[in-house]
Amino acid sequence: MSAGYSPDLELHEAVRQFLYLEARLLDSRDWTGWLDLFDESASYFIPLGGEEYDPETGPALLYEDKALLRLRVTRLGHPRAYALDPQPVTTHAITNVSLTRKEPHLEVSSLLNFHQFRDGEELFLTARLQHLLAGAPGAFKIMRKTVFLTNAGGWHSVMSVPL
Amino acid sequence: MSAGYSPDLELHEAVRQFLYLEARLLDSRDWTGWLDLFDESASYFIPLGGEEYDPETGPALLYEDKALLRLRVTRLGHPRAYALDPQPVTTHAITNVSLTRKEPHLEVSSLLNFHQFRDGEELFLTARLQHLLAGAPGAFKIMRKTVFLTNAGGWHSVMSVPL
Amino acid sequence: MSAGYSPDLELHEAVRQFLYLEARLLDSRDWTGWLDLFDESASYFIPLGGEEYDPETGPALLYEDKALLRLRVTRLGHPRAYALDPQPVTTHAITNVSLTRKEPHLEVSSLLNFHQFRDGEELFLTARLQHLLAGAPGAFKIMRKTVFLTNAGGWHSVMSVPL
Amino acid sequence: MKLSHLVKDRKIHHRLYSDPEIFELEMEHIFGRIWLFVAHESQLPEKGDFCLARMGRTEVLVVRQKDGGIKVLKNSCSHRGTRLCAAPHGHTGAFVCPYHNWAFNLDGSLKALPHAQSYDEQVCPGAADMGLAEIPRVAVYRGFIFASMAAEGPSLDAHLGPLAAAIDNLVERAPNSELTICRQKTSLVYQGNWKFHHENANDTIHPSIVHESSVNSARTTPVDMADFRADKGQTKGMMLANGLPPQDWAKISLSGSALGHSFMGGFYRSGLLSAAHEDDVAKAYRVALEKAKGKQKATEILAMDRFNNLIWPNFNVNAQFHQIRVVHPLRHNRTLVEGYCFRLGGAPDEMFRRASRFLTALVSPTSMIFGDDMEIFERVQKGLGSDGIDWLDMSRGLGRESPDDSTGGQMTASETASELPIRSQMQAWTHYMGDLEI
Amino acid sequence: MKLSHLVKDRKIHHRLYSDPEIFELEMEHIFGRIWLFVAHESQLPEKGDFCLARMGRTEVLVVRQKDGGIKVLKNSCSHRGTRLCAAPHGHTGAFVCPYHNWAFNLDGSLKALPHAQSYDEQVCPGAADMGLAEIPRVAVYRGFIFASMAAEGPSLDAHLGPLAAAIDNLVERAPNSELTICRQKTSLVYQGNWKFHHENANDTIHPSIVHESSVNSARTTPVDMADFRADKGQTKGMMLANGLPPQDWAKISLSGSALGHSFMGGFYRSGLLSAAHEDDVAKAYRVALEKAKGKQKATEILAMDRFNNLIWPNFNVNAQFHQIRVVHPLRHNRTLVEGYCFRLGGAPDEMFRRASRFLTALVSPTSMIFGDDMEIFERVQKGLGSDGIDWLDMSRGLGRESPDDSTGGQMTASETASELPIRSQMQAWTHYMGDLEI
Amino acid sequence: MKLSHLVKDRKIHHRLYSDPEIFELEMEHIFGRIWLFVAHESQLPEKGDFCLARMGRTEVLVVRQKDGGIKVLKNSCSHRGTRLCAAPHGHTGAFVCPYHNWAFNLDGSLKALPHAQSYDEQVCPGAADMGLAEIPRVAVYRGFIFASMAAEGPSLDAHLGPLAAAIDNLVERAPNSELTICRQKTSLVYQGNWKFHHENANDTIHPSIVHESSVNSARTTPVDMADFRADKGQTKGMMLANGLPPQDWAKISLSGSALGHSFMGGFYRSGLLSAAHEDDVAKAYRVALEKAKGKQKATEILAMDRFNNLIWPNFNVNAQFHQIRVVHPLRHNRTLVEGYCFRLGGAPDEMFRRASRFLTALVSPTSMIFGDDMEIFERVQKGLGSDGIDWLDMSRGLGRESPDDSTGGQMTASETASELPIRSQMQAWTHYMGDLEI
Ligand code: FES
Ligand code: FES
Ligand code: FES
Ligand SMILES: [Fe+3]
Ligand SMILES: [Fe+3]
Ligand SMILES: [Fe+3]
Repeated sequence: MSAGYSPDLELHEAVRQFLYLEARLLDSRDWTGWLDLFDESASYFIPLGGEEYDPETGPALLYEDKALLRLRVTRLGHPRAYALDPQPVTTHAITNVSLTRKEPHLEVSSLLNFHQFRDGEELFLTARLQHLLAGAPGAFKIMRKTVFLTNAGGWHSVMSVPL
Repeated sequence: MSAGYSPDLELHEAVRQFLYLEARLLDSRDWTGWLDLFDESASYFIPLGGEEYDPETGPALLYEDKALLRLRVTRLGHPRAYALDPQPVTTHAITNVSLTRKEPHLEVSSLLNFHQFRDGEELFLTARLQHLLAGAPGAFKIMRKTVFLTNAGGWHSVMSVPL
Repeated sequence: MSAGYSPDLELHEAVRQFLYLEARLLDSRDWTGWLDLFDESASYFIPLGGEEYDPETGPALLYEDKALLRLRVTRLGHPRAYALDPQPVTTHAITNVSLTRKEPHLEVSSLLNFHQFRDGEELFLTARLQHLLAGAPGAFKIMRKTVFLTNAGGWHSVMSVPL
Repeated sequence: MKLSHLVKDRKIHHRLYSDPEIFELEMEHIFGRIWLFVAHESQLPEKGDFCLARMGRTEVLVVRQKDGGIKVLKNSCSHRGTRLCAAPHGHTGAFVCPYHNWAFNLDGSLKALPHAQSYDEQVCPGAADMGLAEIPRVAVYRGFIFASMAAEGPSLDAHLGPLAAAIDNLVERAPNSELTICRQKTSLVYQGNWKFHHENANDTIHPSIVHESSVNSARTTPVDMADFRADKGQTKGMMLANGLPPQDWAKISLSGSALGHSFMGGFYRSGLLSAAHEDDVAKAYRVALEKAKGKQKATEILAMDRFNNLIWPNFNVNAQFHQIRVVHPLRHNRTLVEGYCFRLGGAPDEMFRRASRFLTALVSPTSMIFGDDMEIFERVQKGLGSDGIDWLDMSRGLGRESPDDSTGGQMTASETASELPIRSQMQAWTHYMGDLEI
Repeated sequence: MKLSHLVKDRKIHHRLYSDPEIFELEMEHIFGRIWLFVAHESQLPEKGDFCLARMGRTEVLVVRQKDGGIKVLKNSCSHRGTRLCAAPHGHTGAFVCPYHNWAFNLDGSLKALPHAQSYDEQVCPGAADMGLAEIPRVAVYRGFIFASMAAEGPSLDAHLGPLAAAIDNLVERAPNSELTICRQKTSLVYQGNWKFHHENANDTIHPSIVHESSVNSARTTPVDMADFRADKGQTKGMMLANGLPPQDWAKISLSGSALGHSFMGGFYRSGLLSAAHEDDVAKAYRVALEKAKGKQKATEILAMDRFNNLIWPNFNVNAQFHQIRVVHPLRHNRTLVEGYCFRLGGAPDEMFRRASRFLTALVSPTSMIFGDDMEIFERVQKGLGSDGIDWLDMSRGLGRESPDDSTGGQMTASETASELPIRSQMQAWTHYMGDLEI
Repeated sequence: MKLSHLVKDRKIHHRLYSDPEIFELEMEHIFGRIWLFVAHESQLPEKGDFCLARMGRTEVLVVRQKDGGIKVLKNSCSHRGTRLCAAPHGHTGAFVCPYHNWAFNLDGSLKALPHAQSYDEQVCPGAADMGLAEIPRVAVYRGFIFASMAAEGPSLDAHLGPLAAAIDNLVERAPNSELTICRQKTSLVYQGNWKFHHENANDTIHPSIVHESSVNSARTTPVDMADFRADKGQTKGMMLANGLPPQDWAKISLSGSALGHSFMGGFYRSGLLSAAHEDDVAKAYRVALEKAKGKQKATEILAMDRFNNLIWPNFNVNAQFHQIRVVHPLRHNRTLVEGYCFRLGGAPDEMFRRASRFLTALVSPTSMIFGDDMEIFERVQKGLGSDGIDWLDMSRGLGRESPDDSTGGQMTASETASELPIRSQMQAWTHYMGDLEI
């Protein structure tokens, strides 16, 4: 039945496992492990509002290069980062992973169901994620990550843990 | 270790990608693209209440053939469909995809975690989906889709976006 | 592109399908079918509070061997188990499945998004699951299952359906 | 201030919709007194059959008695108040409380209790005051069961008045005059006041505006009529029907009474659902009806062409399409609408399929039609907010009413796309609420 | 109306459970006055140790002082009210506010503040009124720390009365008379009034009914006793125990006092947990106890066979199985139940494992037993609704009480499966609340 | 009791933050009377342009009129109150209600309605009282549109007083004196009282404490300055700036007025954002400004080094970095903070990028800085609870004020890290609220 259709199964699995690894690093609060997944030239963008726009042309929920992410990661682990005390417990559930080749890179689309519990309060967010990956299976690096929040155009409470 | 167990990996991947495609079409509000996934003889059924029954024997949350879906899709894109103004932003997260051959078709079971944001209000629904697929990987058509909502027996607010 | 990286694709698929099977048995209230997935020496543990600890050293949300699970399963099907009347309808959505060999077993990490509807009330829980599996694809048995609830350190309402 | 000051000839104060305190008073003085539909007899064919129902915010059991009668009992154990039944319907010889096994007879009296020897004579089987609380008045009109929490008040017949004809017509549409309600019901919640539903249901201006998207979609989508396998084009017909031109909408007659009831004339002018149209199924049905009732009577029955028959405060009979709706207030800004359809005894099966499809297409949460009404109700509630506007206007067609001959002058009629039905509802509201102080 | 009108000899008005206004008064006049358990000394072994606790809806810090004493302080900075600590427990030399670094000594007095030079003399280290608010009364009974928000009132000893014996027994069950509380606690929330918990805990009619599903499952599931590796069959024994026949339940003695306290006799008649049964572990433990306390004393200690010792309004001591529960009112229809277990100093480790398994099996949100109690509490709250029944009945066994000799007549006893414990609770409730007007 | 009793010289009663009833009064007597910022003119360049805005809890339309003027109208149809627009902004010739197509002119007057012939003369195009409710007073100060729900009261100029200079400075920073607001705004909700925002914004003690984690992260993370490609190190500079030593924070001047307004001096002492620092972009911008305004004027403009200019009750102008914030009360314990940035007409594009990055880094829900302020606000609300402390202290620097020369003595200044701004806010609060009874 499958004749004539041959997805690169190993690549699909490798990409899935890479996204699961990223999720696991975040959920286990291994912030520097997470940072290491990003290429030195990477950018991380969470657009604001419901419309699409270039991050260079307006404010964002978050728009950072790796240098800024380094600062962010230091703070995430800082003992006096109040918004992380008590520590949030999270799950980053990744689904709907699909790939498009954008030579020499790989564009990966997926969905995120994010759940956080902290100090008695829950936060549930969903988003479509877009990862631009470089490198080969087992050695992927994130070139660009964009998080299209479902409620990007709504009101937000503080979001401490990266999505 | 895997000896003696050989799932058709390509078929599994193809089916997953097909369901992700359906989800993506809905989330990007490509209503006609979504409609095209359905066979001309397809039916789409969302049962009401907690018990199983034949859609021909009672009312439903939704029970439509492709002709009715055509009308529905036109309205989804109509500028004066109030329930879609402002437009809902959604994620259809698909998990637990598993297959059973029902020659000549394929019966696919999956779970849906649906999240919607619209005009400041959120809606979270889950369901078990059952797709009956015809055709080969890369060219599947939906013959029948049934959405078993977790809260089928409860109260519902308006559900504008197909599940 | 996938050179140098060769996950055991069939094993991954087999494990995923096994977890989906477990989920489906729970969601269809086939309690004894679910029980049969556990090895005779299995344990099932849901830790309490935010910290890690050995189940032998303190109370838990749940800590049972197969004998106790047998009692539990009988009660789950008992007509006078009030907390299951009316019956809960659930989805156990499994994502982020990844494997580590712990010879002779397989350690599987995954995420659970659990949704329950019962008598007009909804319950949404997430957790990281850890399964220790024995046996070969198609014939896995659960040796140990641990459920790390995201809100393990919070307040809980009654949890009737196994996670 | 007296509440009557909040309703004028042509204006309604926004607090009737936005004030939780007024809502509490409505629950007590309207839903706590008036006749409310609780069940249809076909839900309780046998002795010991019961089903749950809502009266305002109170949950009750509707129970078929041993003598064939019906009682309505609060669903709360007389020992400690425990909710007795959670299942929506069932059959039993007694209601047994899950907490301490107190058992109650079908009539609500205490039947048995464990450790009875530990009680004095005030608590024993049959003891006065130890049974389930009984709703004081229950009456059945042609299979439709109504109950009232008030021990005294107008009879059900007096309350239904000329609207009884709508129920009559629904019943008589069954060749053997027997209706069976279908258990699958729709349950739609909107974030708005309960009164919006009835105010909208007989508002003949809104359909061509609010439903423009479905009218237009039905008009413009090229679908071969033969392709509508599931419903033979019925849904398309329903969508199209709302698109009547303004001058035709203005001709749809509207009638209202001081009791708050109202109805509108039918507006399905073509297609499967129009009274004029007759396909094979409709014909087979008509023949069955004529056979059962005689040709002249059958013709009269089928000739009654009305859409929503609104029985105040929360019941809606659509006799022609074998549907009812019940509107349950939940909070001042939250309402549940339940929709049911009926099987007509002696009619072709296909007639029931049509009623099922009708309910699905119109009142389901996924409805392409009702979804827009719901959205409007929520926009009205949002727009009213706490101080959006002071007074709502209901003056359309004011002063152009005339006695409604079809009801022997018991109602007032209008053919001017009038807000007469709303004014009728407000008249009833004032009757029940006007003298209260706030 | 005086609240005393809502409680009669044999009846309780539903508003005690369904009225938010009465709940507010309870928070002020019961939880704002009475002695409440806040912590066990083993949570605070060292100077500077502290833990969070709840008194009604107020969050407090329980702090081991430099002099070894204990103070209870509100967890709110005196500058702008900022919540000081979020961690459930910790060790510190001072409490430092996260907002402006005001530092407070362990006794709550202001220790230091930045930019002190910008303040006048009213705000400076040690200034009166600038420290953390101190709960006026704290008292420790054999390691159990209680606090009262009222500056005056009966002493803790007077409040505990004969129930002190339950705490004594729990302490003495440790061969070295030292208890260590286990940090892992269960936290179970139900959608019902807080009073349901204590009303149910010593209700000897409900177990065989409410817990039928677990009794029956334990009885009928064929499991070899040797297969219970995790708990040696303890949980199965607990499940079976509720299935005593009615005549045996009726023989379980019940005692209640005007202070609201009550206890019931043990009902574990066989299996691992029964007082009669002694396996290797129980034997090793008995030997250790006899060695530490002497044979006669040890026998007396082990002979005290009581299940729930309910200290009104919200504390429960199960001495025999080394458990306590604390019941926290959250809203009139929402309650938190915390469950803890203890390690007995000088006893075999296995004894603690048993206490852990006991807590897991009984009070966890997944409990096969307590889950059904919780479901019942929620059904009671739903059934009461706003008007399910007017009065709840508590007359079972009324008039059959006699003085309880085991407490030297300080309490009243009954052996008739009586609702005496509930009547005791209502007596105390009326004492604290009866004179208030509503 | 008069509300003035809840505010003393040095103390604020906790009910100002924890009491929903006081919140309702604030909505009526502060947000229902005072001038509130609703939009910037650049949002409405053309006739028929409109945008949504909030005034307290009321949703309004800000509309550019045909004559170029601006009106503010309630977003609620005059027929039944339906919310007219849901889109945040748009362009139209008329507002058409979705329910019955009543159309309203840009000035709110009724333009047309269907079935007009069914109405009497009281309801017709142009009829008095049938238009959209108009907010009685609207005034524009240099492009900033303010509105007041009170028909009478001080003029906008009188209200802004010396704070007008902050708006002036923001406008004049554009070489061509034209500002364009950016549509992408941040919308951050915290679970705390609205007053916390302004009380915190000019509190010069908190930054080095609350923001220690970001100060410290910026200090210790080894990143090459050249690696900050996205913002050239601006965010790092912002993070570092809060880490000024206490003695330097004490020197930051603070000014407050009886109207509730206040501002603080700038505190960016080094790096990209400091007034002293000038890189290529800043230089190109300065040159453009000098070219447009002359060298001396440009120097004066750039020399105004202030951070938060707080216009009571809910507006914040950060002229130097081209930002504003609007604080919207939602409930007594819930607040929305909107953040906007501006494009300076005639300045290099890169200046807008910097303003965008500034907003992203400071006021976004993911902000490494503001996230800690928000967390503090929520801890204050939690700590206050219902009875955490009775009185909040605001006495820091009390009695050390002097007239503020920079405002010609219209304001009072302090250089002692004073809580003067909070006392100013409370002075204004008492002015609006003090005479009310509770
Ligand atoms: S509450 Fe119903 S029997 Fe006791
Ligand atoms: S609020 Fe605690 S130090 Fe200021
Ligand atoms: S409500 Fe606006 S036109 Fe009727
Ligand atoms: Fe409609
Ligand atoms: Fe129990
Ligand atoms: Fe700050």
